[in-house]
Amino acid sequence: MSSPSAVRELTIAQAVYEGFAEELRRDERVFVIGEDVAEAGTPFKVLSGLVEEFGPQRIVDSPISEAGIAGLGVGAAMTGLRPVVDIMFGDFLTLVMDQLANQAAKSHYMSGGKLTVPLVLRTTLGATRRSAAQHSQSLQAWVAHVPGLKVVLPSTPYDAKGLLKSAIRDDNPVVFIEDKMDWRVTGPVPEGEYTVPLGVADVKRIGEDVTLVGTSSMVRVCLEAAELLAADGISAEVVDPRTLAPLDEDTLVRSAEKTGRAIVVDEGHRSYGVTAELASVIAERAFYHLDAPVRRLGALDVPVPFSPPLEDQTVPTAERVAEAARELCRRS
Amino acid sequence: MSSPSAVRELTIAQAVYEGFAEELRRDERVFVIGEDVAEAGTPFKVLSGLVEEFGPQRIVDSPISEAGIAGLGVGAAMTGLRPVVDIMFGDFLTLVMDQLANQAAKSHYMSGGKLTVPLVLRTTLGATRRSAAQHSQSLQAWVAHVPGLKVVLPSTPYDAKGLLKSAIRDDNPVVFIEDKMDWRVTGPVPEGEYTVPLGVADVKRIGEDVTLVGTSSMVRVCLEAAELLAADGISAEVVDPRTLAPLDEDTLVRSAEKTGRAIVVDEGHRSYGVTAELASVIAERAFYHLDAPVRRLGALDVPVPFSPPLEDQTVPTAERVAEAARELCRRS
Amino acid sequence: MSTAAERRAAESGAGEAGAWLDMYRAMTTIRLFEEHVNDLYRGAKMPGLAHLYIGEEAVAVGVCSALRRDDYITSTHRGHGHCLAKGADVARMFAELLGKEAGYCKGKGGSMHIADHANGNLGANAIVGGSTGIATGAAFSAKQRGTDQVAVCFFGDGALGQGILYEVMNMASLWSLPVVYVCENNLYNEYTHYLEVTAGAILDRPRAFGIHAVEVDGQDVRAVHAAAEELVARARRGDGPSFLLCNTYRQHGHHVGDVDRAYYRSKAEEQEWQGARDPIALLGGWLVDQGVADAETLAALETAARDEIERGLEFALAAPFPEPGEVTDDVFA
Amino acid sequence: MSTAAERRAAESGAGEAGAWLDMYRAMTTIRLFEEHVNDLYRGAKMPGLAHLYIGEEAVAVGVCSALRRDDYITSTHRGHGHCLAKGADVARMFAELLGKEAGYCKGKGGSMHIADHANGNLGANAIVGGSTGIATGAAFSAKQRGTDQVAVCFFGDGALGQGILYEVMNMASLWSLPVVYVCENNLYNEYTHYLEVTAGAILDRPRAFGIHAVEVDGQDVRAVHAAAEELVARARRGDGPSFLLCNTYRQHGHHVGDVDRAYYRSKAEEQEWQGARDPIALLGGWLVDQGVADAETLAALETAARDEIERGLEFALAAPFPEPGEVTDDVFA
Ligand SMILES: Cc1ncc(C[n+]2csc(CCOP(=O)(O)OP(=O)(O)O)c2C)c(N)n1
Ligand SMILES: Cc1ncc(C[n+]2csc(CCOP(=O)(O)OP(=O)(O)O)c2C)c(N)n1
Ligand SMILES: [Mg+2]
Ligand SMILES: [Mg+2]
Repeated sequence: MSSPSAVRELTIAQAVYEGFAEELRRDERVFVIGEDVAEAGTPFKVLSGLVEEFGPQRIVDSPISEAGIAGLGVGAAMTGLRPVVDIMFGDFLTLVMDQLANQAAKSHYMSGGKLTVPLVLRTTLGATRRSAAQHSQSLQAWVAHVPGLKVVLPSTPYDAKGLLKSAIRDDNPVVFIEDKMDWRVTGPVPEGEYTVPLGVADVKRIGEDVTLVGTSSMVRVCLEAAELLAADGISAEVVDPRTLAPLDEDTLVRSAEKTGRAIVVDEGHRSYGVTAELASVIAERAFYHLDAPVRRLGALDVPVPFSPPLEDQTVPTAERVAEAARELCRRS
Repeated sequence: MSSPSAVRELTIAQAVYEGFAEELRRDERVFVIGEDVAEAGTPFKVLSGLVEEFGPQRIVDSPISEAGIAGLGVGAAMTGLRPVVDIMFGDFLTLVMDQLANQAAKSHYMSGGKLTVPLVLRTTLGATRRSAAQHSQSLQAWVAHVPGLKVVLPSTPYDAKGLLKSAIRDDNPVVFIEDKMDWRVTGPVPEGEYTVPLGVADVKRIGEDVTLVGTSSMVRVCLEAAELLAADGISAEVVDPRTLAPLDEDTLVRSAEKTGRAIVVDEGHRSYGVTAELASVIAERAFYHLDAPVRRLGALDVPVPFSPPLEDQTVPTAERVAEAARELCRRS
Repeated sequence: MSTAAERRAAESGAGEAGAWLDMYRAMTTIRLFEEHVNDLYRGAKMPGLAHLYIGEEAVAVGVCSALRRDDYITSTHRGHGHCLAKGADVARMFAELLGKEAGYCKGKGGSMHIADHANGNLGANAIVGGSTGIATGAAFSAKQRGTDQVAVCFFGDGALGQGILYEVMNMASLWSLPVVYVCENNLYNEYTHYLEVTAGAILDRPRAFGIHAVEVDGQDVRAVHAAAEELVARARRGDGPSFLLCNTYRQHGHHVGDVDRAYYRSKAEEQEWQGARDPIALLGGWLVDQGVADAETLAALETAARDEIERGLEFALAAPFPEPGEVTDDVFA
Repeated sequence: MSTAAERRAAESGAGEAGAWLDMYRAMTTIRLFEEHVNDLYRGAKMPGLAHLYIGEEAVAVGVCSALRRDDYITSTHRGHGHCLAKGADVARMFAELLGKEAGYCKGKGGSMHIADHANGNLGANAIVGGSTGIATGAAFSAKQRGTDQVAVCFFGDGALGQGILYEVMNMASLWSLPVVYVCENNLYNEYTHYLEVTAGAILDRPRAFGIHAVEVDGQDVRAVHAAAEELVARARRGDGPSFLLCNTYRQHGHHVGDVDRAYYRSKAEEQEWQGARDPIALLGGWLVDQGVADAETLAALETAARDEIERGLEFALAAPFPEPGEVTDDVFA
């Protein structure tokens, strides 16, 4: 038996797999449904092995019917099960928005609290995979805009496992979004049982001069930027909200008040995206502490191009974040 | 014959009808497709009469297939027609997001400029109609987040007609959103031909102390608030972006720089909504001119409740906007 | 556990006859309820609009009387009949329609979103076709949990235009789920005749997915009930999904505000369905012919129903609105 | 205006025989093109992935040879074959797959989004079922504009799971639109056999919407071509939509990276389709049996195709990437 404190290095993919396996063992109401989730373990192989342990009744291969499986998930969740609906690419959220926004998110409220929808909709985000415009989007801003949905964006193996377990145990619909590019990223994960609560941001690096708020894939970009900045003698604090809804505004604002400067980085398109909300929360609440305007870096406002030299320009990089930070620190 | 300068008072509904009739006459490639658009003239009756003049080939009653008619519109637009796809309630955008965001918005870019999609997707927004959670949403933030889409939110009869004509003539997909509650609002409309360009904001009232940025239904709310404020000796400027994409940032920023205070009001949910983008644009670009934080008023972050005393609290009102403005003017 | 019809028959002690009388009472209750809703609208006493079920009562009552209390239904924007037939209380329904705290959804749902979880009603739905996935998921859940519950999905002819219906019928067939899809073909999608927007033969659609499909006269509650009993039993014993096409008619407008209908349907058509094809008159006539009941019995049932409804309406009108502060409750569980 | 087959037959001067030889050449070109794509991936010379059409050549060639240049097609993630069969140039296709400026989409689309508007190809589509609406709209447009153009919608068995297919087939049938829905049933949705996710009989689905539906051996280009000619003529003369089910097989993985396939399909199955059921071998054998061509003729055709492809690939490899600044071009027209 392993002591709860024993820690291993796992990839995000392994951590996610453990989170699923533990919750499937813990609660027989939990099941997974999606395209090629069983034998194939999804095209990304992250779930490979689950069907062997839990069988095809609980790891269910579905037709290519995103709207249908989302709707089926809502009905199953209302009637005593805890479905995890797997939507391969975040780009296919386009097909489930009705079941997600008009049904899952609103049923509890519309029924005056009678119906509950403990559903997890698992999907992905991220570009630079050379997958072009319909397989590279980061659409978290859409779902974060819908009252009644919780939105989770893990950035480390530890958070991925702990947040997934909380999402599955939550009595509300939760959209859980993994970065397609970072499943191989490794990090420490304790042996024992733990969860990470939804709605609590995490300071990934402590600093004094500028706050870098990053989500999902952009947390790593911010940490790399912090390294570059350190070389220039600029001390950057990196804050990961971890969940967009509920949003831990206080931790973001406190950090910005401390440093007086903030940059917000998200891989979704910049306009009307997640960075707009985070930046305006900071700009409004930390107004009297800011030495410079809050800067936003998001994906370029263009469909994601296939051609590598074009695609590489669409996503924020550590160098661009660092440059923006240097610029801010020169100001005021 | 009427002189171009002759002006009538029309309702927004009449202005929209004129815009459609004129463009259908002017260009035989234009057609309208949607549920109950022909004999019924939509459930809101705004299009009543078009089928009599233009016939069922150009005013087409469709099955209740939002995704299907949106997709049909994309294909028709790529091949020489100029479809207007009518989506009765903005809440049903949930059903067309794939055709809108993955197909219409991206085809021109993905094809390297070869394919064009001159499509207008016409829909509605707005609560307080006692229509409950699935018939009251204002989802403009979703479509404004999608590169390749233009998003139009008219607030007056003059703008509604002029912007609709520009939208129909535009070679790109345009989402044209009308407020369900304001079709009866009247205003001056010239007899003659005119258009209003997409991407140009309009200052609806000039003021000195505070800038109120309002969209669609909220423009009127801001104008009423300005009246209330005038009574308190506060001079408010009211700016209507008219189109969210392209967004006329300069006009917003210039006004905020002049007044030093800005409040942004939109009927969509507050979190991750349109107000976040407009507020962060102003907060970033007008930073050194602002005497107080930019304030945001949007719909409460709850599904729209049916019960009138509850629903009435969800939408910004002139009194709440005025109160926020007074509060801002006390600050700094 | 017994079905509503069995239970009622037992209670009324009159066996089958009692069940038919009970259905007469249930249909009459729906009819009167809807007439009062129409009056509330006309008297500007009700916020918003409502889609009346008048003329279609035999469908909801025929189907729901074949269900157990723990069976599920999903409903539509025209949902009052389904809700009442599945066992809802008149007073709390009126309260919901008036946006009152005592309503089934504390006034937050209103006419198009009434849910009555205790009686297995997973909610009316204002998205056409929007509940087809929910009903299919409830059936998936019943099967997964090893219960013998059945889910009934009510939807109109207009929902045949929504792709999700075909996506979920495919899964229901593949996995042999205990769901009955009940299509209420009342001839119109709002203001457009279904033949103008519906290609092919309706029954061929479920059949294309390997789903057993049956058509009945939706005005004949005995025919609807018989078909429903068979299809529900089929689902309950694990023989999978089915589709029941009920041909019916809404006697009023698409919603309470739709009064000038000449541009989309004829008075003659309305009169035929309001007269010779009225489901309550048809059942009443049969009961009298069979000697099961005489005019007084039926009149007495109607009076009883009317009393229940007037008491319920009185309660609802007097009931308080929710506290303003409740607006932010119930967003999350 | 003449169809590709007619035009080629005329050019080659050999009448029908010439047309078959031309299809042999076209199928061989697709085969060799895809083999080179696979090599590019294995040699890490191509960004991203690609879904090879190897084994399905008879479908694209048999159908597109029944089309005029101004007829429309919509394609899928497995679209190289459709694109070539509709007349695209090998060099510019390779350039697109490599993300080069000279590509059909200036490198912005890549393998899953090649469009060739000049030849009526409205684009490959990376959303399963995503182009069904576009093809139906193109047919609507052709009819509205009074041309006699036809639209062909290619999609895989997996797209049968997408509701929008049923929404648009309903409209195509209602309005008698000139569209042919071509379902390429290659037995798999990615890694799942279609029978595990497809209830009922496929042909019953279009038929349920009143759409004329036909099934052919997708490995027999002559059968596919004959069926396509009939269905296209039908659409062109205003007799409405149809559905062509082509039974076929992808000889390689779902995409170039899918090499270990034992967990979802057997070697034996692959070998049968790669051998006895290979569409190019089948046509070649028939041409020889009929005395239309001998081994040398076929070898010569293959050599010519290989030369064309190698020249095209050379061009594409040498071609420049787009200028970085182009990233913000083409968002709006
Ligand atoms: C997805 C969607 N599209 C459109 C509407 C608007 N609408 C409400 S009811 C209705 C007609 C529904 O017809 P049918 O399904 O036959 O039901 P009926 O009203 O006849 O009972 C329409 C189009 C809607 N509520 N949802
Ligand atoms: C809407 C949607 N869901 C899922 C996917 C992921 N995906 C890409 S190809 C594919 C399988 C498609 O199977 P089929 O339609 O039979 O085409 P085939 O690959 O066999 O040619 C899937 C599920 C997608 N691209 N779009
Ligand atoms: Mg109907
Ligand atoms: Mg396939």
